[in-house]
Amino acid sequence: MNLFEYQAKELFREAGIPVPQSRLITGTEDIAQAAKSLPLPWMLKAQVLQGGRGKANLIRKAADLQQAQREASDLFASPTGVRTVLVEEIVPFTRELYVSVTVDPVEAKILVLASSSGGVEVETLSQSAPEKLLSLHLEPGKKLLPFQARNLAYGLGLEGKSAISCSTVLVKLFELCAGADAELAEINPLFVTSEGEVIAGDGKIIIDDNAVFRQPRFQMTRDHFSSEVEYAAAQEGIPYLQFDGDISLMCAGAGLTTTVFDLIHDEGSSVANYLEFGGPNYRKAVRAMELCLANPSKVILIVTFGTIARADVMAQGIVDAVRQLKPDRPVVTCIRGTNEEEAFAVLRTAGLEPIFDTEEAVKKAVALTRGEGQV
Amino acid sequence: MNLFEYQAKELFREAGIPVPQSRLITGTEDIAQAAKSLPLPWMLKAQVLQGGRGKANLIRKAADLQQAQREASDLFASPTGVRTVLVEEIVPFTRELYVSVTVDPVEAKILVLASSSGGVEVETLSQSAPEKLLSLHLEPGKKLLPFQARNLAYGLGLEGKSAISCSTVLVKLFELCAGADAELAEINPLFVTSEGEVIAGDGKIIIDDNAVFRQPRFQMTRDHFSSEVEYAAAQEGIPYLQFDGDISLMCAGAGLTTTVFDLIHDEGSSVANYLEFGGPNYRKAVRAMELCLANPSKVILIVTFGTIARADVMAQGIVDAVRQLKPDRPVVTCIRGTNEEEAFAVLRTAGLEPIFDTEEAVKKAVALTRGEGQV
Amino acid sequence: MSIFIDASTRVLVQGITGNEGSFWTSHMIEMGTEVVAGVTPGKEGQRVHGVPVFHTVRRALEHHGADAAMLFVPPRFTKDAVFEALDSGIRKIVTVADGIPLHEALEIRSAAKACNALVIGGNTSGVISPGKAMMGMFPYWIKRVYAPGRIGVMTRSGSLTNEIASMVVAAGFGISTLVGVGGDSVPGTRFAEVMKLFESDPETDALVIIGELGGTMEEEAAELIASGGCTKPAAAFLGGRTAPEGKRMGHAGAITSGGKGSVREKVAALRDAGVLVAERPSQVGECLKAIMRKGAAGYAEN
Amino acid sequence: MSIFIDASTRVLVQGITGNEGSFWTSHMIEMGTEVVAGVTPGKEGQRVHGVPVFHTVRRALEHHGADAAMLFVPPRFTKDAVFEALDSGIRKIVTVADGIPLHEALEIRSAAKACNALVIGGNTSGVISPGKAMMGMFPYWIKRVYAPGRIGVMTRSGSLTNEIASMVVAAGFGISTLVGVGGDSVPGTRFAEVMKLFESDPETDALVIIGELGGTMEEEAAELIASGGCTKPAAAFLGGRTAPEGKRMGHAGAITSGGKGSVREKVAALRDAGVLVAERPSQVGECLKAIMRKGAAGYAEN
Repeated sequence: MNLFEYQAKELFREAGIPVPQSRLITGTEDIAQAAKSLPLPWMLKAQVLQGGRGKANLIRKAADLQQAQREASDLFASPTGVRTVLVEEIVPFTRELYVSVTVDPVEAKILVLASSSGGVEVETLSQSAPEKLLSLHLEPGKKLLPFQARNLAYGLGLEGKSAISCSTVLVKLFELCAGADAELAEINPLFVTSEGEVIAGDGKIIIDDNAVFRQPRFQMTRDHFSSEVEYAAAQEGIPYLQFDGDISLMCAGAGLTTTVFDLIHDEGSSVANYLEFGGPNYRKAVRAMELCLANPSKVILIVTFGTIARADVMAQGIVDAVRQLKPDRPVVTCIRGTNEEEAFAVLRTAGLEPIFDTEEAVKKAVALTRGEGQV
Repeated sequence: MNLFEYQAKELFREAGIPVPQSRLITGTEDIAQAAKSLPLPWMLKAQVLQGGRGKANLIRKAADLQQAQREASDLFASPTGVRTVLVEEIVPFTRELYVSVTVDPVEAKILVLASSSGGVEVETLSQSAPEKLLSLHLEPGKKLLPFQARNLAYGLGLEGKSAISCSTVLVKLFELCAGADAELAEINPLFVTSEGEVIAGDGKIIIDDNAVFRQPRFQMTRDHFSSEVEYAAAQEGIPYLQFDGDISLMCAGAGLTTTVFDLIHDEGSSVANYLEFGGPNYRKAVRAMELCLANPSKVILIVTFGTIARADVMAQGIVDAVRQLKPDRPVVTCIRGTNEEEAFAVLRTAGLEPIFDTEEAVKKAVALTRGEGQV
Repeated sequence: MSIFIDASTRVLVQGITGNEGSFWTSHMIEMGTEVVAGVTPGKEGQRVHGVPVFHTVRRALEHHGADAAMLFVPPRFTKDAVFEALDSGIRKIVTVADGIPLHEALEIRSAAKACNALVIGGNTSGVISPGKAMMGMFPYWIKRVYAPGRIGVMTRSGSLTNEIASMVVAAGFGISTLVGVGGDSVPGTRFAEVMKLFESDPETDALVIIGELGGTMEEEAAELIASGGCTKPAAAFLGGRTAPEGKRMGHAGAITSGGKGSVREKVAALRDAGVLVAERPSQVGECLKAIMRKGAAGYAEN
Repeated sequence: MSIFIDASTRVLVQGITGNEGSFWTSHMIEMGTEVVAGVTPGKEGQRVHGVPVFHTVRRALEHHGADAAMLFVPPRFTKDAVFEALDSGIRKIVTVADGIPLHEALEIRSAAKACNALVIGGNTSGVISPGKAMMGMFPYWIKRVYAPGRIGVMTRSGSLTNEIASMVVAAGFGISTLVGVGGDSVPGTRFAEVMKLFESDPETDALVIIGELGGTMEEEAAELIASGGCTKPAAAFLGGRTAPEGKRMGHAGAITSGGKGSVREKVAALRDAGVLVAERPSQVGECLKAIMRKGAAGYAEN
């Protein structure tokens, strides 16, 4: 689960990592209230999860109240769907750093990264100036010790108070990462002021989805999703991604679904939604088809090759769904795996022609989007 | 710092370790109030830090209110100085276990101990039935994993629910030990009920004195000390132990003070108080002598052999103390170490005859307690 | 024997009394796997499909030798179960749990590396050597998918594996061992580590890698081949070629970020190393035939 | 060279700019110790008694080789400083800090053991080889206490050490090396470990152990001697013979509990192992003379 910038900064503040003063607003009408306690000029930062907000013009500067109101109303009107805006004091800085804590799956260690070139993406950093990117590996379960943080801070070329401030922040960020079950805890940029203070300019925290059960503080809310359907699927526990193409995927198994996704594009067609109803969801065919029907797609393509997710059970679910929901568009089925013969029989009883081959099913679905080979 | 049983049980409860229901009372008058919410019969347990409370008759059973009042008033009148009593429900049990977490200084590991013979001291256990004492070493920083706790619980011969309950308690006790900076976290006995529940019958937690600064919850209070002088010394940060003999020790260096303590006993005399004013306290001669004078001792014996605790500084402090406090008993001084020649001169200016040899000083002090060789 | 398990491997099943544990234990036995004991705390004395159950791994091993541990244990208890097996000296472990917390997965892999153990999973179907033995959950009963043979298969996926394996078999080949390393971002064992086992396996002639977007496992495999650490001919199929940046495609590990982990890069790396990469599942059989011919030609040249 | 330090040992001082660090650095230099560099974060570029100061151990070692680290660092920062020295490859460390949290002391000893390092302390005066070099805080200027010679001394105490050392010198002997292992309950290095160093030290003929109540260090020393791990003649003096059960006598480690750690037991163990135990400080000189005669007789017998 990705946290919004304001949530990440909330965690930073509690961990003792300095952050700019700010107010969170949910509408232009909150601007006046914010101005009472937060002196201008401001940065207005749209709270959306996508990267590159600067380039997307989702971060605005406001010198006075009028400008702030104008920019805010503009942000809230953005087609991206901006629901909250962080109003933040402007921090004068002399340098920008990059610091993060993440995991290294190959070495099976925690990885601390620091660079003296903050404000750009770490991937850019690692390609353009790898010599500027310092790294440190730690055994899982170990803490980052202050001396290790100092080695990084002095390694970045910091001196005086800023070196101490930066190493303190590193130690705290490291603890935050483990404590919050984070996949990534990143401060970018970390501002260095002329007084040697450091302040988190922006923050990115990704909570491990497999550990959210013990991180009850942050819940997925409607704000995390760009559409109602995505939100509904998430609440159901059904993996779902929204696209805007022609074919609704309703498949089982991440790898197989992804492969079908590729095959559709190879055929020159497009995907309306990625939906997986395998694993724990294999009895949820009705709900899955409902979610597909919420899209303006032209065809529903069902491909499975299940083991525990038995083919006959899934086929029965699909038949139930078709009977109950009476889809207004063609449904293509390619159901294989445990008890596949029974599955074929079940599908046929409902007038669904079972296809045996994935690529054939894809071709069929694509043809249907073009009005060819209507069943 | 030793915690009282009721404090240990407070930590147990918060850690999720079951404890008997109880009320803490500070006078017999609280009994009636306790009876309103805690059904009889009860155990009344004097909250003192000494071991062997059972044998010392500091734990009483009370079947009804009258008996409870009688026993409580008896406990509060104890010469030991009982200031609080824990009134506890009686837990019917089928077995008593022993579990503890402590440190092994040789192996440099955390040591978990468990025995199926609870209710007796672990030292007795380790001598009488070492085969019944299971142990497990863990690297510092590691957690006790549930499977390790289960290995111990099943190793004790537990079955069914009690094995699971016991291993859960072990995991929690282990976390408590590290989290509370404890030298020792012990549950003895750990009751096993006929339903397979486990309940902490008694608890002992010793917080590492070097870490109390980050364990602000528990403070040393007057209750921890058997006399006002001990309490006053502790607040001053001066190591002090109360005895009831003839000679007040005012020495510098733990090893040297302890040696002087032995030498006095070798000479057939006795110590009124052990007091160390070396190290960080070496400029506190006046306060140290005040504490000595608060005892009905016959002689004050001062022995030092300091490095940083400079002899001349200590001598000057002693001279100041003598001038200011005008002790009503003889003062014997044996001050050596850095700048010892200057120290001798300083002492002589105040009419104190410096002795150069520790054993000679002890002999002199002992003689003085017997009225011999008055200076 | 096969690289991980065969009919003589003595398998201990942790979590044997649960629904999943019991169900798949019966299938593992049916397929020929020697399941010697099971473990579920509190259930000692029971039997599951004739297999005796013990409270702890330690107690089970007092009565039965075991070479490998199969875990049907919920994700939150997986770390504990893996450490219990490792602590008892077991060095081959398969865990199917889907949802192991990331930092615990890291600890699992770290502990396994430290004692030279192999932990396969989590979020996997496990390991199968068709016709011999199985640790995990495969539809071995579908013979058009799980036929014995001399092709070693490695995969990050479940149902896609069935799809690709069916293509291998349709092309006239069979599988020596199939290892599902799992779809998590920190699997206990990685492709390159499995490949080293296949490299020294006399029962395996060629490899099929079933990869997907995200992570660097395919790149590591390519690097191993390029550096001469794996000399057997290899084909591959990768899902997610057209996946958009930053979207998690089902598996925790299946995500690209900042341009890293794209299938395009993976395919390039594999091809540079000499791996024949199929564009679609139906090409896998042809690819295999091609590399086997080339491999044979290669041998002839020597 | 002496067992831990001599005039050629290159010493790095962590916490050199503090009052204590600066004061004792000047004395260490005066006594002949080769102090090559100092470390205090934020103070790089300064000099303390001519010694250049660096932000970190790593940066200091880029300019100066060092064989040992001397820590004048507050107890709460000692673990960090020890780990910093270990991380840079330094394997001899002395820390005088009084008040290191117990669980951190445990981590320090554990880390030192893991990389075969010697950490002396905390809560100690340190190590001195009179006439050669010093790491710590000893009144070497009192010649009646710190005279060079061929007796190795180990101690848990500070001022008692001055007392006993004065007796050693009064009896006509001198000190090869004196190691204060410190008064904490978890010292970084224990008597038996120091004894092994003395055993192979050609400059040491006999040992003096200055012990006290609490812990098991004296018993371990006795065991080492009894098992033949230390063959040099030894005398001992122990404080706290008459100490009451359960009272902490000044040092954190100086406490008996449940009958364990009593001086009576320690003396019995040492005597059983052949150590001559003095009843009072003034007997130490006589004991030393006796064991040296016996030792010489022993050599003559061979």
